[in-house]
Amino acid sequence: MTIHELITVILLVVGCFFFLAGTLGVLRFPDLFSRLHALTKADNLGLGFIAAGMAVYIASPWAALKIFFIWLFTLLASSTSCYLIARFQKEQEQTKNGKEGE
Amino acid sequence: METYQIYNLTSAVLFVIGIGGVFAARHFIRKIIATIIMGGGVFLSFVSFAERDALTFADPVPHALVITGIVVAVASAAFALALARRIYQLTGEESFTNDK
Amino acid sequence: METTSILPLLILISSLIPGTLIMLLREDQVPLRTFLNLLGAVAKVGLVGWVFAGYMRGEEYSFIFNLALDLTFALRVDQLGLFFAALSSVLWLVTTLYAIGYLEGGQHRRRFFAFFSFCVTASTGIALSGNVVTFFIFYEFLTLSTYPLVVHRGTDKAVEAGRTYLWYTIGGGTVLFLGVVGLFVTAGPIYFGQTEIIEGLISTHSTQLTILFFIMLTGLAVKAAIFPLHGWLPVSMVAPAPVSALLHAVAVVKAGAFGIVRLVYDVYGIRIADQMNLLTPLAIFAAFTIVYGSVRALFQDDFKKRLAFSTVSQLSYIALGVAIVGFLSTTGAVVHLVHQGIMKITMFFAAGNIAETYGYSKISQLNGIGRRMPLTMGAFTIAVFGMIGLPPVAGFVSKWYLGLGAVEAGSYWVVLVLLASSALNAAYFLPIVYRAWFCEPDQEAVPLLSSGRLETKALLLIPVVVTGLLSLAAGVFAAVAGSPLSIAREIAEKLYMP
Amino acid sequence: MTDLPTSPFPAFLVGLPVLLATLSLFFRARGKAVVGLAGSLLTGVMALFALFEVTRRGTVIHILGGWEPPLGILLRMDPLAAVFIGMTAVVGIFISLYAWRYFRAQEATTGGFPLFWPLWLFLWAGLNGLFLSNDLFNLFVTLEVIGISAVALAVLSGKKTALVAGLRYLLVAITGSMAYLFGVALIYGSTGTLDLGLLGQVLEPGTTTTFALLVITLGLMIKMAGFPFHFWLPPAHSSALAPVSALLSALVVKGAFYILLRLWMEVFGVSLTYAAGQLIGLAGAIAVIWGSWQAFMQTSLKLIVAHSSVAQLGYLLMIFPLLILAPGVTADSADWLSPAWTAGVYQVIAHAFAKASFFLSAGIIIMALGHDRIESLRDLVGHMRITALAIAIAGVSLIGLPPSGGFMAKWMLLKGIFLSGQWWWAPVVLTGSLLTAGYVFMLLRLAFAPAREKEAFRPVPRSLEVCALVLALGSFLIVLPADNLIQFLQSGEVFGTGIESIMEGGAHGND
Amino acid sequence: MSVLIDGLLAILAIYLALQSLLAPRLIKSVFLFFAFGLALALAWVRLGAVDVAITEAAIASGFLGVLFLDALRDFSPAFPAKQKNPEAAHNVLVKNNTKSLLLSRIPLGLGLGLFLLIALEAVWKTPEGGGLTAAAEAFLPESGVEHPVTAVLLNFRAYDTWLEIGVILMGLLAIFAVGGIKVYRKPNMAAQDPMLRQVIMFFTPVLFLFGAFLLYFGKTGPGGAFQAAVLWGAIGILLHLGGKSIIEEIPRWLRQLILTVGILFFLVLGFLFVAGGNALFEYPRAYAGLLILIIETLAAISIAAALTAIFANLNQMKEDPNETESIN
Repeated sequence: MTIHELITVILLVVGCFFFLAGTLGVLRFPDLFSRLHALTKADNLGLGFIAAGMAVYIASPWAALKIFFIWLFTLLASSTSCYLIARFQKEQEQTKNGKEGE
Repeated sequence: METYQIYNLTSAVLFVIGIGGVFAARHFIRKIIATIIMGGGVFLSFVSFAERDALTFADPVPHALVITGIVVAVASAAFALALARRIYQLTGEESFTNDK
Repeated sequence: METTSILPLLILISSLIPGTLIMLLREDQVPLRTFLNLLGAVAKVGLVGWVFAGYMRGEEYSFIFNLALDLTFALRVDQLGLFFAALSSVLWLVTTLYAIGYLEGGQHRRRFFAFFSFCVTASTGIALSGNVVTFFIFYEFLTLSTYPLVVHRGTDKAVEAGRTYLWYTIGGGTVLFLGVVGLFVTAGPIYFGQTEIIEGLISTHSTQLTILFFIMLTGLAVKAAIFPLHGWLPVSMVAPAPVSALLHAVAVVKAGAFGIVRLVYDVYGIRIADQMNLLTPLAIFAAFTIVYGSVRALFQDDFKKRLAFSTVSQLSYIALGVAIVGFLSTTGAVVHLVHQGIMKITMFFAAGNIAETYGYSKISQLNGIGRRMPLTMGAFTIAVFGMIGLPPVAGFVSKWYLGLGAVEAGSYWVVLVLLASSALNAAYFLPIVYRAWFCEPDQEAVPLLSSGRLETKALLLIPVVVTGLLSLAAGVFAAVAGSPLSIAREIAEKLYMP
Repeated sequence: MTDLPTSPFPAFLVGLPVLLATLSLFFRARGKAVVGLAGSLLTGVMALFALFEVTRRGTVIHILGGWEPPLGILLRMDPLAAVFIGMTAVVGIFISLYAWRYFRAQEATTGGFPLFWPLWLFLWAGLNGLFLSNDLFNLFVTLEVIGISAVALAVLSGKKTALVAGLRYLLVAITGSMAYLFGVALIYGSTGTLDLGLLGQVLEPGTTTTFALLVITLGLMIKMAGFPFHFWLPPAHSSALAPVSALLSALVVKGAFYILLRLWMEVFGVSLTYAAGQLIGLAGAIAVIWGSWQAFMQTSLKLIVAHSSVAQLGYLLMIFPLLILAPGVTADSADWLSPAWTAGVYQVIAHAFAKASFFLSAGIIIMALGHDRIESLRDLVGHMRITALAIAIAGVSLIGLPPSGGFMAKWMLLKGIFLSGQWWWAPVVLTGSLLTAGYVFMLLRLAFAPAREKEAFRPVPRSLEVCALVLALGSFLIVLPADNLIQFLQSGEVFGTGIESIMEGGAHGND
Repeated sequence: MSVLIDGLLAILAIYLALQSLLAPRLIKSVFLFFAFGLALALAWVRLGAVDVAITEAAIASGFLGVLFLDALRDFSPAFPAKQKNPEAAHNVLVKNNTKSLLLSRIPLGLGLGLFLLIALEAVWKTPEGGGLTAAAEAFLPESGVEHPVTAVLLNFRAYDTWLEIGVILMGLLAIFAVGGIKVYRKPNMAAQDPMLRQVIMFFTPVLFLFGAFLLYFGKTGPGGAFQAAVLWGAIGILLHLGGKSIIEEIPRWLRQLILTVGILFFLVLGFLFVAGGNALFEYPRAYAGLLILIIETLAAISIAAALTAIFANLNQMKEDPNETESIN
């Protein structure tokens, strides 16, 4: 096992750990907001580690750049959706208390 | 077992699940999803044959057929969805009321 | 085959075109409509006469048009067909006159006369069709064109009767269709007279041919009102008198009877039919119907209903004659085709006249009617004598030949049936005659029609007198060449002495 | 196959309606209708020219993109396709004329349904494409074009019943297409070609082929509302607008039948079994009886007509058992096949004319009365005699009384039944006729009956009535060229080499 | 190892398919359906069908998933559009669970099971037909493109593809025929929400560029008109969701032109070839590559517009009734 592969494995294992943690959070946390919290933060971090692991494994600057962009876009997408879902939930709670949504 | 055979068998299973869903599911949305699952099964069958018949590259004809098929299926599904939503908005019904 | 001629087609067109034109006219264009009607009727009689003359000279007429592949539309003139065509066309002329008078001022006359013309087109088409398929086409066309006539009055009763009529006739037509296709597939396109085709197949396809015979017979028996398929006939009495007259004397019932004649003589051939024992069941049913119809007629008080059951009974004479093998009975059957037509139409005209003039439709109301309407009742009486079989009226001739034929064939039970029927005929007709002439009128009757010096409208009176005289003449001059009997004899001769 | 003469007509038959449909999108309501009507007439006339071309030159082909099968797609216009295209053209032209006047008359209240026109032109393109197609997958695409446009037309009225029926129709149509496509996938997997002509030569019998036949047949039966998949048809057809109902029942369901006929005769000859034929025939027989009976029990005109479609489509299914003789049975006549399938074609044409006329008449009645409950048809003869006449004529053709097109169809069907020795189908045909007579004359009886109370018949444009009448007459007039038509159909080796295996089955008995 | 991965993937796909039909809550169904689409996309990749994978992920899972999610606004109990028919609601929420589904549908289940067995045997025993790989390979140099799938889509079987573009347009027309679906949505969301605005502003050019890349790359590798169209369509959807957008400011004729230019150009070009004595879609060999690129670009534009319009029609704002007449 080369040093390359070793680093890759370590990065992947760390990534998987964060994913596991995130998933556990989604399953175990009590309400939507904390679940979102677990999902976005932990999962994005996990994905970052896995992306890094892949980049190391392939060991090509272009591929690394592409992988980085993939991670970046996922980050953007998940944070946006997190934001929207949270807002949706908040609005819904407000409507529940106040007027009926049409 | 070859790769293509796994997916080929899967295609039959998905197809049957889809048929069952179309007839057995009640909610409009589920029925529509079932048609897409059916389609997925069919397309999987095509593509698995493409993989089986690969030479320097996989058989491109089934790939093209499947791309066409997916687009057609999505157009139908979008239309069905529009109908379902319209029905719901007009009547509040989410399933065929006299469904067997 | 023979030289193609447009003449048979012209005979059909002479009523089809007036009918179509009448359909396109407006309701109030009475003179034009009457003119068209009469023009067509006269033209038809003339054309039939012309063709008849030509045929006598030995000319042959046929019109053949290929519908699809082996499906051929064929019109051909032969003696039997001409015989029936002549009957139809002459009686149509007479009935048209009668109908013009009868329906004067009525509603939907455009529709009536149009379909009336179609009906006769179908009837002559049946007469002149050269093969089984053409026969079937006109047979169904007849059903369709008579339906609007049956429901003409538009009352609920009429519409109901129309429904019964349709169920029977469409059902019969459908069964016939099955038989016709089956025959077509088994034996190919059979032209009437080509009995050798069946003869050639008899050894290999005996079962099929037997089944097909009975299928077709069932289909035809509906229109020929043979028990138990007669139910539509009494019910459709709700139609106006000219329709009843035409339906029951010529067009519909005769189409069935004529079809049976064609089936036995010109498709299967009398020899084969006899050989395959196809005729015994027909004879039994016909004989039963004769008695059954008469018995039922006894108990009817409605004038037209009694006539209708009488028709049921009388029609089966034809079937019975066909079912008995022999020259004489065949002659009787064929001649009865005409004789019964003339006599029965006379009776219906008379019934219509009485109903129209005095509003009587029950026999119990007819006391003394003979004094008020002597000509009408005179003609009626002649017809009654004919029906019973008293010489010298037409009916006697047919019964005589039928009886002789039965004796010739050794079927003595048929003679018994004929005698019983005659007795029953007398039992249900003579009381009418008696009431009409010898009973005092119950009350002072006021004519509904103002008819001047005549007992009723001239247009109603003339037809009944004419047909009455015709039925007398057919009997009196039976021996003269050109009489119905002489022609029937010729037809029978051709069948038995080739 | 590719040595046949080429012609540009097939390309235009599909392209032109699409072009016109697309162009009509640039116009607003009235303009859409103008372009749409002009496009319909243009397409129809061109289709008739194409039909003429085929009668003159025989089967013509168009090799799309210049790529020959199996890699490319080939459009083939043989006599069978030409007849279907011609039928679509004639029926389509009259329905278009009717639709133009019909929508104009209600423009003020409904907006005139401008979307009808592009959708109808797309539908027409799909139909032409389907009839011309010689490629299994391309057939799927045309089926979908037809399916989507047909459902879209069916829901055009926007009424609740139409929407619900439309959704059911759409889901069923997708299911049918997908089942069909699954069969196509298996066929492609086992042969490596999609071209019908080639498949007729290379397809081998086996489990896969049999299964493909099964799913393809089931899928197409779903699409043509064959029993027991008929449930979607009556609500969908009866709730649509009148011209749409006419299109749906006269033309759309025939597309699936066309493919089924093509595939059975041309491709699957090797793996047809007697039992399969009998089963599909049984489905047809049940449809005939059940559909007619249901039609008889309905109380609204459009439902009667729609249920009648189920029955009439049953007749189409009944030709399939006649193609396969019982094991050990040899046919009396060497040519027992052609009466059967030409009966199917004739039934398609006769039904198209008669049913289109029926639905158009129903539309007129709805326009006049505001509804189509049949008890209000009393004294129809007095108020609208042309419509009454159209109903009568179309009805007579549906029953199959001579000398109508329906009669010719039944004649040939019965002939096929007797020639193949499967006499047990004959009573079904006749019972169906009788039941049809039952509901047709139920209508006519009412039409002749005197009005109980004054029904308010609003005046209706005469041209609408004439359209219905012309189509009804058409169902009779098609008898006149019957001889030429049948010879034409049999002239062009319509089913390629595939039919030979069916013929062999007849000669040796099937195993 | 590879069999294991494929097997697991297959089982996952089947599980997701089943669960998306059986899940008691609709929202769960839709999300599982999303996941099913992604599992299928992975399967495509495993089978070497990258084009199909992109299409699946983009259209079947992505676009359709968005439509489904949007539909949940209607059906989800959280946003009752109208007083619900209590029985219908009962059907959906209570009756439609696994148990009653299985119990009430034993005959159906048996039938399907039998059917499945036959189907499995049929696919298992499929003889090797050989496919058309060799033919495609042989003619690829003449097609004008280097990627075989693109060659099939836009040259060998261009007719299918053309019809397919027509189907999308027709799907849009069909949705017009149904009538727009109006949902509650805050007007001018993007203007009020800085976060959304930033996201839209960032993604619009990125998506555009990426779409263009896919389109151009389709000539040599996986990618092409449909994939690009979905990305561009996503721009439209984003702009639409963002509130009052530039879409409504485009003149009507231009909107129609954008919607139809793909199919029209394709067809008119085809007709020109026919007029020149060739067959429909028979490109002159020398210009095939260029023509295909133009056709793909225009088709992508039209499809993107159609997808946007489909979404926009299913997501019309309630406050502003004028918008229902957006494209008619």
